[in-house]
Amino acid sequence: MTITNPGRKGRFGWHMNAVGIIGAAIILFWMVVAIAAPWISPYPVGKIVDFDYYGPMSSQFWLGTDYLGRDMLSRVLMGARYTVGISLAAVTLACFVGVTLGMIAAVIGGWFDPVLSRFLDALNSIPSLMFGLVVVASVGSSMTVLVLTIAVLYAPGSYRFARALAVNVNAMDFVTVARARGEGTIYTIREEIFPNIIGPVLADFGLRFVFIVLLLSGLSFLGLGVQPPNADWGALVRENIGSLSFGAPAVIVPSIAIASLTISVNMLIDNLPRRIRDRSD
Amino acid sequence: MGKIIEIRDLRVEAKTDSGRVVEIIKGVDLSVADGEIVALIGESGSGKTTIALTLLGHTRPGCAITGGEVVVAGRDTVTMSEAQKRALRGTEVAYVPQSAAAAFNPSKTIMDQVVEVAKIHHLMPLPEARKKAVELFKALALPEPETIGQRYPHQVSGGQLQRLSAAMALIGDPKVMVFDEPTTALDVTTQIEVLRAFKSVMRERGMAGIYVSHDLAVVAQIADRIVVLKGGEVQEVGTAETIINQPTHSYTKALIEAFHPKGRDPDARPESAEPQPILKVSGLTAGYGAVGSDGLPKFVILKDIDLELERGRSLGVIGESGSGKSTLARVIAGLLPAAKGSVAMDGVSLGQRTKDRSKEELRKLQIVFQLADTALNPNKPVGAIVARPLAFYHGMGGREREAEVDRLLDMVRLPKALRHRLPSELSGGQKQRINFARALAARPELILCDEITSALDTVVAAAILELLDELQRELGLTYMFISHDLSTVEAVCDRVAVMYRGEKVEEMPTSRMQSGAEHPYSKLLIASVPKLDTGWLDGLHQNPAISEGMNRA
Amino acid sequence: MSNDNVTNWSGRDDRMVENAIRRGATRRELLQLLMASGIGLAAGGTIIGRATKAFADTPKSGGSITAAGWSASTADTLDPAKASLSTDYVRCCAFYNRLTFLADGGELQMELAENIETKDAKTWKVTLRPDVTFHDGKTLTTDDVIYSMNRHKDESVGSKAAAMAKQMETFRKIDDRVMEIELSAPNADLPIILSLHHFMIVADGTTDFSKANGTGAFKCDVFEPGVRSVGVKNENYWKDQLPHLDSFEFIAISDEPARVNALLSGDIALAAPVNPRSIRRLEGVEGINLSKTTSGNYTDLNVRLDMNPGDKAGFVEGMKYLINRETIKRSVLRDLAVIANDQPVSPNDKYYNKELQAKEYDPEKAKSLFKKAGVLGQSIPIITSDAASSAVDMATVVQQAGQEIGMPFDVQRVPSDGYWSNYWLKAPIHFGNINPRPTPDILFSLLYASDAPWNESQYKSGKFDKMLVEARGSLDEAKRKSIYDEMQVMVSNEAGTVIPVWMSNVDVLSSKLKGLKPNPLGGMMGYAFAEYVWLDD
Amino acid sequence: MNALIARLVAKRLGIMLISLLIVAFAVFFATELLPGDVAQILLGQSATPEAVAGLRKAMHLDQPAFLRFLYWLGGLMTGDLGRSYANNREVADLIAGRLANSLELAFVTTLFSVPIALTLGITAAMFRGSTYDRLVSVFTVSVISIPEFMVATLAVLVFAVYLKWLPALSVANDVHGLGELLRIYAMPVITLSFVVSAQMIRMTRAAVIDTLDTAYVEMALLKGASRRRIVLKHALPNALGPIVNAMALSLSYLLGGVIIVETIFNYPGVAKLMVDAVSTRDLPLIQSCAMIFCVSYLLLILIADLVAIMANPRLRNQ
Repeated sequence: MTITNPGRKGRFGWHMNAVGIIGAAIILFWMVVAIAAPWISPYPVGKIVDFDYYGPMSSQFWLGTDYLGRDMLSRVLMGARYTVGISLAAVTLACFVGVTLGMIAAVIGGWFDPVLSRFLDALNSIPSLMFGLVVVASVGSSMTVLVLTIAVLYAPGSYRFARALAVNVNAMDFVTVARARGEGTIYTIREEIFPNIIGPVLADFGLRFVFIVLLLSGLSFLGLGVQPPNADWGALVRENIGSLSFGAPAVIVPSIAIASLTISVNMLIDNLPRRIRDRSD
Repeated sequence: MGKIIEIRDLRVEAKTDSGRVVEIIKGVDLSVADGEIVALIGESGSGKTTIALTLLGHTRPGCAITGGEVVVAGRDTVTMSEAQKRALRGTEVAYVPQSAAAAFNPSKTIMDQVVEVAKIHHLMPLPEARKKAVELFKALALPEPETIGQRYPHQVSGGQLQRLSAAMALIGDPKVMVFDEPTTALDVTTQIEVLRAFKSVMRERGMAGIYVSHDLAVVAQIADRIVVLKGGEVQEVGTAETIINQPTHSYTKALIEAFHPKGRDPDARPESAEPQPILKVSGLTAGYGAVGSDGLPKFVILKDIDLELERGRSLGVIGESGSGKSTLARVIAGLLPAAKGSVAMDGVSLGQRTKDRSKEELRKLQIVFQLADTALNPNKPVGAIVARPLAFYHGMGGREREAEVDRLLDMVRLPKALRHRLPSELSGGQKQRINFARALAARPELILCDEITSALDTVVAAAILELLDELQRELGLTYMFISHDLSTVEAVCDRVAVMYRGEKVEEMPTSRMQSGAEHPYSKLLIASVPKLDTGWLDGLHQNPAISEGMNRA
Repeated sequence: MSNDNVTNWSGRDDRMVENAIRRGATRRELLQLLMASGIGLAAGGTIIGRATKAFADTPKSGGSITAAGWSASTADTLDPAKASLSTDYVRCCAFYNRLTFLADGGELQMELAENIETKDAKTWKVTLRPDVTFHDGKTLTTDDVIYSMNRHKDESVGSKAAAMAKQMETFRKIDDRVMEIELSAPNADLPIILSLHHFMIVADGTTDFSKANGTGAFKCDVFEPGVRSVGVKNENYWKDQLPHLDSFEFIAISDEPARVNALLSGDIALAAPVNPRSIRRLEGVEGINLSKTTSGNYTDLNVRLDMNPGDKAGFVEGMKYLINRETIKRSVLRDLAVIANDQPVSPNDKYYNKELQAKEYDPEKAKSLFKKAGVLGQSIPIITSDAASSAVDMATVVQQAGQEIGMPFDVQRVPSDGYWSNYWLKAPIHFGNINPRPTPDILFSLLYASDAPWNESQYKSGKFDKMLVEARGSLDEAKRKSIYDEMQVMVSNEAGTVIPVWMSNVDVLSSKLKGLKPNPLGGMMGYAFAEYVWLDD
Repeated sequence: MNALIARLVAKRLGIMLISLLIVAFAVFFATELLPGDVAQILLGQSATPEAVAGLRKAMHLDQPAFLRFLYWLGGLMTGDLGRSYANNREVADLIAGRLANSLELAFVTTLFSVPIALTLGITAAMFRGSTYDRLVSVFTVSVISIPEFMVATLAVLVFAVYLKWLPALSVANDVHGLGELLRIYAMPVITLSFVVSAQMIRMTRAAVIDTLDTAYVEMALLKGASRRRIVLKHALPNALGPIVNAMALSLSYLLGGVIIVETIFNYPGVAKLMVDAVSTRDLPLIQSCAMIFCVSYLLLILIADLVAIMANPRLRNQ
């Protein structure tokens, strides 16, 4: 039974529950941190400020110090730039490419669809960390390389997802009507398909973002990543992991930072407003 | 005679997606005597299914009973515990669902599902249950009753499944049967068999039943009493006879009114000025799948179709599901290339696909789809939807386009204010009007209407048909009207073509439909449409068209 | 052996040694060849006495241990000629023997050779020990030695020591126990060269190295490249009472915390080496000892004098003032280091110039020097890599100091993989890592002479070259000392190499493991621990 | 039925071959791009140019890349994976032991994680919206959100270093008895299970919930079936397709994706072998490892499809 619900708030279905709001708030917090980091960091990120290492939390160093005696607070704040920035850039690129190709494949069909699908499937079968290792071994590690590599790794998944959605939408009568009207592929994709898959695509974007944050920390763990003295959170965990046994904040804090970001993205996705979550309702 | 069912002041609330609580059943009273069949009739959203489900102590997710009682065989299902409800279901009250195709688990055999009630409630040993099931299959006139149970749901037809679902309900010897629109999804010819089977079984066993439907004619055949519902409230109660012949409530009257089409006087139209037909389909063969060596696709849906359509006239294309009538529309619209044959408009042969046709050709021929829900992009406001063809075909922009959108909305009798709404905020009838307005925006000459009223409630559909009729007169449009519903076709078409298994078996003027059909399938199809007459079903066996047609099928 | 007529070690030979062991991987794992430096043993906070105590303990026979190095790969080999990683050396030392070896304190001792003699340092007579048998029962003869040596000269073998073996022109068999080696030119250090791990003796005719057939203390039981090697006691070993262990397993754990964890959990008895920053976890832990060796090993920051910005007067000097040696020593190396003064001769060397002070950290002076060079404020790239140990952290220390005076260095960390061939010596500013050399002559001819193969900063000085030749030819100890003193000053002030500290090597072991003595050849007792250690309950 | 499956398998195998070819081609030329010459790396810097040239010739490195690719492909067709550049041993020999280790680990992890994931996913779906469901979802979200090296390192610290219950390294040699086997595999298996099960739990729950929303499940409810029966007999068989697919995707991670776990527990599997091969530019080995990952991925997907077909009578009886 359908219940039509007038009223603008209900109409757009933007209502979100508390968990979703908390998730969004934490994400927003890290975004702000990423942008504001250079201005709010108490110390330069590479400066050795304490002769002790793996220092505890103190009024001077709120989050303790790392293995060289650098201020962890500053390093985590700056790390947000890299973790959030690289992941965001990579996921945006991956999803843009994947979704565009996915929609094109769904709409055009013919030989283009199976050929592209097979090719991307094959690409998908290469383990991502391996691929990262080979790339970094051959061209070195820089922000651009990381972003591109990760985007290449995640575009096939995004493609697969978007294609499946687009195939469903493509079968809808309004797309048929557009086709009968004589509309071109670009119009069909942009105006008829895309608005109807944007919700799930956004959710997928978020999930992929989480995977990329984790992949990035995995790559950092294996020694690839941003240039010193900067470090993304994964690299912070790695370089300080020796202090895990005595629970120094140097390793705990970046771990919590990673977890807080990924968990809140998950929280947000799981509690997205209905309007975004539903495919096309 | 005791009352097997007593519903008193039932109230049900539902929570909308945005969290708002709406009362959808507003204090309904209802009773069913032993051995009586009561029909709940009303349009979608009237609460008929919700009421029926409370008899089984069930509410759909998001709904909750907030007041009243539902006494079935002396016990109130509202206050029952989960375990008590489980014990009730299948044994005291059984349910026959709307779409048996969906209600059968695709991964289990039919027999497993039919005897499941016996298994769950430990009513009898399994072999005995199977034996009983086979007897029920026989009673319900199912073919191969001994072996049909071994099949999987997808291996039997829709009508058979619907009867099998009745068997599934009857196996526990319930005191009450709840039928939830059990024949809505079926073709008319199939509907008859199912209705007959239901009726005879119910009569034989003297069971009480609730029959939920939106179709008054169907209900008239099977129900003793009819309850008319609207907006969660009872509008009128009476015997089937009274409701049909002497409705008192205005809504009931409208329902019955909608059932009697005004009929169409072919001579009221001006004679076609042009000798040339606007659309000429010749030798059309089409289908899906890979094209074989013979130049034919793997699955041939249309075989050698010839059609002509005169300007300003309407042609109805009727047939049951799978007859190929929708495919015909798609081929004409250029959405599916034909394997053989041609489609010509105004004497000019049209390209196979939309991309082979000129914008002008595309503009002149518009198609309107069955489900307005899927035919409108849910993410675009109405104004944008209607405006697109204006921009696309006529290059209109700015204020001119706005004004034209307003004019089109007005033309389909919708308020201008609607232009900012999204499709999901409109009612079914409104959506279908927008759907039509979009086609009109192209300023077409020929509109292909593919089952455009099938998903609508009777009253709403009647209004749409009226609108189409008016527009045709005003704008001189030509319609090709595809439908499985004969009364719809009768209402708006001048001629009617009957499709059967991909072939056009007959074409005739609408006025001759009832009497002049010659092909046995046409006869069967026409005779199978239920009449608003309580004796229609019982009198059917005397109708030669039915028996002859049945034998053929 | 006649040690009295030792000729000067030629820089060319040393270059070959170094070249032989220098490959694309991290320096830390490489053999610390011919080290002449101070050795210390630190353990569990209480320290020092343990080494001597170890001597006092009576070895016990039996038991088996697992030890872990830090790197293994599918390129692991049982072929001594191809040995390149610490794991290879450990295996070679356990399964084979050399003619000679360097014992604790750098003292040369005979192993398979009973005696090595020469009159002119050109023709050498080698007498083998009698009654040495291979694992397969065959008796050791000069044929085996000649075969082993000739393999290095066979290009298809791909020996790492090929260049060094080249000077051994001919091998003459006198009888089964006596042979002669004829060099192309006199070299008094042949016995030291023969102690290289690559010159392990294999049986005549061996071509299949999937199993090891040597004369060593252990027989090879399992060999899985990149995974593990297991040796079982050679009951017929020719050395008395050795080995003590019944068997040993050697694996590699490349992940530093994992290596430390494995030691702490008791999975392994010896982990080598560990990073200074892990020391805090290990210090004071019951049952864990640390073995520390401070040597002439250093990581240096190289500024090429022939390229921008090193060619600008004042830039290099500025860098030398900008590098905070104290911070590097304390924060980066956790005091497992000694402050150095920008020249390669270690404080333990008798030629070390004690007068030459390391430059103090003085950012203001650096700033004015950079200003003078006209580079202040320019973003200058510094190439660093994990390939040179602690180079990345040192780079960040320099970068930070630069930032504070408005000198934005662009630190670029590049992969370890291929660092030595692609960046080292080539980039305008980069890091290097140099292992100890026994004499200033070698160090200078290898690293600072105008034609030095590894002239890291492209330092060119005619005066310096002349002084080098003069010192090499001089027998006057005092004069040599004064020349070397001056050369150290020249390198310290003029060359583009910034040498901040001397670094220590730390092995960690279970306190149950006894008999591990520091060895100048490197950690894990010069990779030969398996033969000498024992388990004490 | 058998004809259908045979046709599907044949089709998939064909696709697999094409995919393998694409991957082989991509990997070959990606490796070509790696800086550093194999011969040079093998011989070290002291190598004379003649020696390098000789070795290059011996290894066919002097021939055009495409020709070498064809050689390698030809070898593959005849079942010859070639010889490792790094140590001149048969690639097949090198891989065999490592692959066995990897498969063992993957197998034990599968045995452990699949039942747990299924149980948690199904029960969470059964009690949708309950506290239990929320707990499971919090658990899966946390597990998805924590990097696996954290899980692994913490596990080592707790179980090996402090409690000393389990070994810090997982060396699968000389295993005596089931107890020891369990001890050795415990930590890597737990770590990997964390990683792979979260996604499986989510997908299982979603798939079951999808089928719980169908008309036939409502029908079962209206027949008086218990919740248990509804989920196990009606929902689950129909959710099997997507569940198995999700499992295949998760499990495909267990061969190539476990590099971090292999590193931390020093477990000698194929992933580490491939990393080694990359650093030594050991092309035949890299290629073969890539092939193995690709084949295992495609095989898992194939199996998933077959299971989905077997579970669905509509497909099965077509």
